[in-house]
Amino acid sequence: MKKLINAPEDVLAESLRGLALAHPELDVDMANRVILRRDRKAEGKVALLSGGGSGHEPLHGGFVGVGMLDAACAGEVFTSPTPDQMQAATKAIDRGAGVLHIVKNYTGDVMNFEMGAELAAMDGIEVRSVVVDDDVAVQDSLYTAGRRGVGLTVLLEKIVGAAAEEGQDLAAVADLAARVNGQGRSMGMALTSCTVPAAGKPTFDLPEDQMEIGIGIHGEPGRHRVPLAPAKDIAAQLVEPILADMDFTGSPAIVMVNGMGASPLIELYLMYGEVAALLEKAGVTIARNLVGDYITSLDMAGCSVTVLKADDELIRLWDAPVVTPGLRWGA
Amino acid sequence: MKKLINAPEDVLAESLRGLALAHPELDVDMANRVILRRDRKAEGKVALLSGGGSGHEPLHGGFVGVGMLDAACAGEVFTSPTPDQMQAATKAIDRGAGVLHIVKNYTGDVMNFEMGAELAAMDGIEVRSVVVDDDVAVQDSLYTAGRRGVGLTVLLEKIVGAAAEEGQDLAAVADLAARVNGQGRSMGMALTSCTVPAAGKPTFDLPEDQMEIGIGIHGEPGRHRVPLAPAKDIAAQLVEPILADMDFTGSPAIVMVNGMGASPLIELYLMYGEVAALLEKAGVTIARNLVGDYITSLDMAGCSVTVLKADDELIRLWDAPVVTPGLRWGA
Amino acid sequence: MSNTIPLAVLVDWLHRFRDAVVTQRDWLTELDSAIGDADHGANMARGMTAAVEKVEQTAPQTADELFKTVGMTLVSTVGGASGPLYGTFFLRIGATLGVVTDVEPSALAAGLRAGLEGVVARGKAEAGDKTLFDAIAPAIDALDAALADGKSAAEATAAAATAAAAGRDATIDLVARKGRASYLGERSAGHLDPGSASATLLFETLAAAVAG
Amino acid sequence: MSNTIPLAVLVDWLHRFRDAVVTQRDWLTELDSAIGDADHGANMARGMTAAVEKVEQTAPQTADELFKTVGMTLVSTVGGASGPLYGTFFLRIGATLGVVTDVEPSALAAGLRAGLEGVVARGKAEAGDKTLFDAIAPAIDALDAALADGKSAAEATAAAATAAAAGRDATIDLVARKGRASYLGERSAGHLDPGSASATLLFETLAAAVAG
Ligand SMILES: Nc1ncnc2c1ncn2[C@@H]1O[C@H](COP(=O)(O)OP(=O)(O)O)[C@@H](O)[C@H]1O
Ligand SMILES: Nc1ncnc2c1ncn2[C@@H]1O[C@H](COP(=O)(O)OP(=O)(O)O)[C@@H](O)[C@H]1O
Ligand SMILES: [Mg+2]
Ligand SMILES: [Mg+2]
Ligand SMILES: [Mg+2]
Ligand SMILES: [Mg+2]
Repeated sequence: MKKLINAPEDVLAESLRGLALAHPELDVDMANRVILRRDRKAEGKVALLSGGGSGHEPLHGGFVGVGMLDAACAGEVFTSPTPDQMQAATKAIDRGAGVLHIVKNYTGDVMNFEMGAELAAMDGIEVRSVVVDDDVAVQDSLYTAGRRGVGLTVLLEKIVGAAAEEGQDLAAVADLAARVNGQGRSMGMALTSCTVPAAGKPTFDLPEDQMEIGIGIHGEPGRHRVPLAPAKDIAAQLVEPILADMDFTGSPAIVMVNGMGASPLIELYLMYGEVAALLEKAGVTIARNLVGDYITSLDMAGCSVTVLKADDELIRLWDAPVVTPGLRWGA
Repeated sequence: MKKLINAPEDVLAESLRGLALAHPELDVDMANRVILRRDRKAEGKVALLSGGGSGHEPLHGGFVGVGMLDAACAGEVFTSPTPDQMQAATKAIDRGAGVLHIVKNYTGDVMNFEMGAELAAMDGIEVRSVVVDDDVAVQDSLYTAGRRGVGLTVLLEKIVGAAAEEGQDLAAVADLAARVNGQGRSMGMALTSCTVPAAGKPTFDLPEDQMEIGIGIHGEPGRHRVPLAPAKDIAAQLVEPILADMDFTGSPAIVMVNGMGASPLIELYLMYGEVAALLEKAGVTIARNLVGDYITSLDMAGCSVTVLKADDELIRLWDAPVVTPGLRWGA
Repeated sequence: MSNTIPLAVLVDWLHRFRDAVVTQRDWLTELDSAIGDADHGANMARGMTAAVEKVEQTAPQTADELFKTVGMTLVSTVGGASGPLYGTFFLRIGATLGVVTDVEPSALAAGLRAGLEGVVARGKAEAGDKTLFDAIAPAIDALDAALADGKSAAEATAAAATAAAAGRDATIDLVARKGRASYLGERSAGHLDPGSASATLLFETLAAAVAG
Repeated sequence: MSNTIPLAVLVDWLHRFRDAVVTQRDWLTELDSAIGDADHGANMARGMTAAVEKVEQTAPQTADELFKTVGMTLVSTVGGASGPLYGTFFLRIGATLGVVTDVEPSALAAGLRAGLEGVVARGKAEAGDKTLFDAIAPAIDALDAALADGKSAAEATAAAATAAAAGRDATIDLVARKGRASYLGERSAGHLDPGSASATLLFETLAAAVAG
């Protein structure tokens, strides 16, 4: 295992230390592993909390700041944070207008956030939750854990963060979150496995001539292992299931080509060219885009595509100022 | 070779296509492989041109925009662009106040930019050049090619870009560039080799238990191959030669911990924690920082450290607004 | 020979379970690498190490305190799916056993049953979903049956351990419908469920502790 | 037997050089991987392919046009260190030969010497710096000596090729002082310089073209 780390068990704490040193505009509660804005929101504003296992940076801690999250709870690598972290964070950011929990749909995240919300409710704080489940690689069914929450989380945190910043109330913010979740889809692929520090070796073996299609963000193997293919074909294998799942024509779309952590920008831009061409051919109008590492899977090489069916209102919220380590514009 | 590409010979053109699609605020001249601002500078303002081999993204194309570069020439992967690219770019961005060429110190880059400047001079454009040579891994000597230009290039393009944006004249801008170059030092290391697409296999073999110290940004082997070490030791091996080369105490410093392309942010923040601790112990006051992938070496895992001795003026220029795909704040 | 289980044995159980997940940490993680995210060993080792430490610090004097301490510590140190599930499991055991120091085997069985119900309430798992349910449920069924047959606590917990292991091994052929492995669909078949493996350690160490 | 070299032979030389760098592309890149950045093969193949294409399109009728076309194309398609160096080399050859169609061997030698001076003007390389200078300089010395000895063009260019190869091989032991390999310091010793390898191909193909 080749990593810029000391002991595997210290990765999270030491990375948070660096984040805190690098970003004085953030307030990192090292005991609770919660990243907060140093300048808290004004009284009466809805606060946004997200969080999840670590290893997906900049998600979520890198999206704390004006126009996006008020706090993020950092779990161990690929392990949901715990209810008491969520309770502490919820308490710290509540400004009397309630808190929205943004949860990615994984059994662990959902259960821990549920317990965290219960604890926060006992503290007298109104909590609403949205569970993001945008990954079309996973068959949705009442009898399973459902679809995973992946790339759409980034877009949702940005858009809903803008709504909360401009003073929309908890019901409106929660409804908006549910709406965004309903209108976005993602699909990911891996060229290589990632290596969980505590495990010390790659989660799966992937031969030189193979790739995994339909991976999530936790180094879990994908739905299919297929022969390595040119970027053009990879783009098709990601875009087609997204378009098959939802109709994205007739509205402006926000599109993200996201790197899994070890794929360089030169490749991500190349992929964006392929993805944009396919979407255009399918009649999808791209209004806004993101290309880069936004929701990663440690040191995995690969990428994911997210498409969100937007409208004037969502585009307006997308364009609103955001000042976070991971996403910044307009201020 | 596992990459998100089609044919190796098309990587550059196809990546530029994606960049152009992703950033409508940029104007990508596909024939000349020049990335320009869509909204050109006002008449009478000094223009900034940089460029170099590709594979270092976001450098340089990702630093084209308000407050930074006016244009960047993209060469083939790890190969300097050609004089006619520089001539075309220089011509396109000159607003009658002259053009500063920002060149990284590599034989190829220096020679091509020299020829490019000669051609631009024949077009009647006043050109000044700064050759960045900040890499302390390389012994400086009159008889050699001298030190490489690495991480400081990013900081220099930001600071000098701000000066050009606020209307300083060519002499002032060129002097500032020389001053910044004189006050910054860098050192890099690799956990893995990168793979040049056209070569199809890693440039060097690096066993699981070894790392290279003193690498540049072209996948060239480093000065020393040493046993793999914890982040704390790696930080010391990067910081010590920098501090040995220059005294950074007594002035505010701008520090960058830069990823080589395949090292995830969780590790870079961890490294920043180690680097900041070492610098603080040595009496260096960090005023500003950057942590992330800014000048990469394709899919190499590893990082570099850059320290720039600043002052109030340089900090003011650093804080000035910048709007580029790779660096953005204040607007 | 009294059949009641003294608090010290329950404490010993927790120590043994801690030792087991620490010792089997790499194996649990390897199982989780195949169909999950390669952290189950780290999660269980971190959680049980913290739980036993907390027990040593606070030295609980009753069964409800003991299991509440373990459950709360797991909830607050593990995260992931196993944190709330194992946490709830122990919290419910504590609540069911109440303020006692010696535990009747039938009371322990009732506590474990309540723990399982807590797991189901949290995670909605059913038999055959390829989760820790598939080891715990048959283990408790076997425990109940053995006690109903008049078997000793040692015999009954040994039977529970055997049933847990059988349930664990039966997860190999299953296609997961809950937890991370469900994302793999058909590809999840052919692999042992990591949670059922740690749950089997739970019953094996219970039997060992009771046997002394 | 006339000793002058017709333009067609010079064109043939460039074709042969193109073929050689395309065929030896992987080898040149491998040499550059060891002490450089793994692109010398790609650079030379891209440049000479474009240069020969341009020559075929424009069909230059004089030596100065021919070499100017090649030099300009190399400068504008190669980049890196080799683009300006080989580009300048050919541009100077063209300027020195002038508007001729048949070239005297001594004129060719003078042209090559001027090309080398251009390389030195651009890159400041000296003997022993471990660059393409270390193949080109001895080759031209050998060419001059052979012609002074009254050798034929074929014999003299063959001697030049042999000297280039010897110069190339002698770069192995050198510690680089110019170009990328210089960053490696002592670690650059023990490896053949890629530029001296392509330069040797240049003289080997010249000899082959002249020999017919
Ligand atoms: N809904 C559920 N009900 C019961 N057990 C579950 C459920 N989801 C997952 N599990 C169990 O949790 C185990 C995984 O635990 P762990 O790896 O620690 O958490 P995570 O899946 O969050 O990484 C699985 O092997 C499975 O036995
Ligand atoms: N200053 C110089 N003078 C002469 N030749 C040089 C000089 N610098 C480099 N070279 C030659 O260029 C070769 C490398 O060419 P190439 O790999 O195409 O360019 P780059 O080094 O820019 O990647 C070296 O092997 C060396 O022979
Ligand atoms: Mg997990
Ligand atoms: Mg090169
Ligand atoms: Mg797991
Ligand atoms: Mg090279």
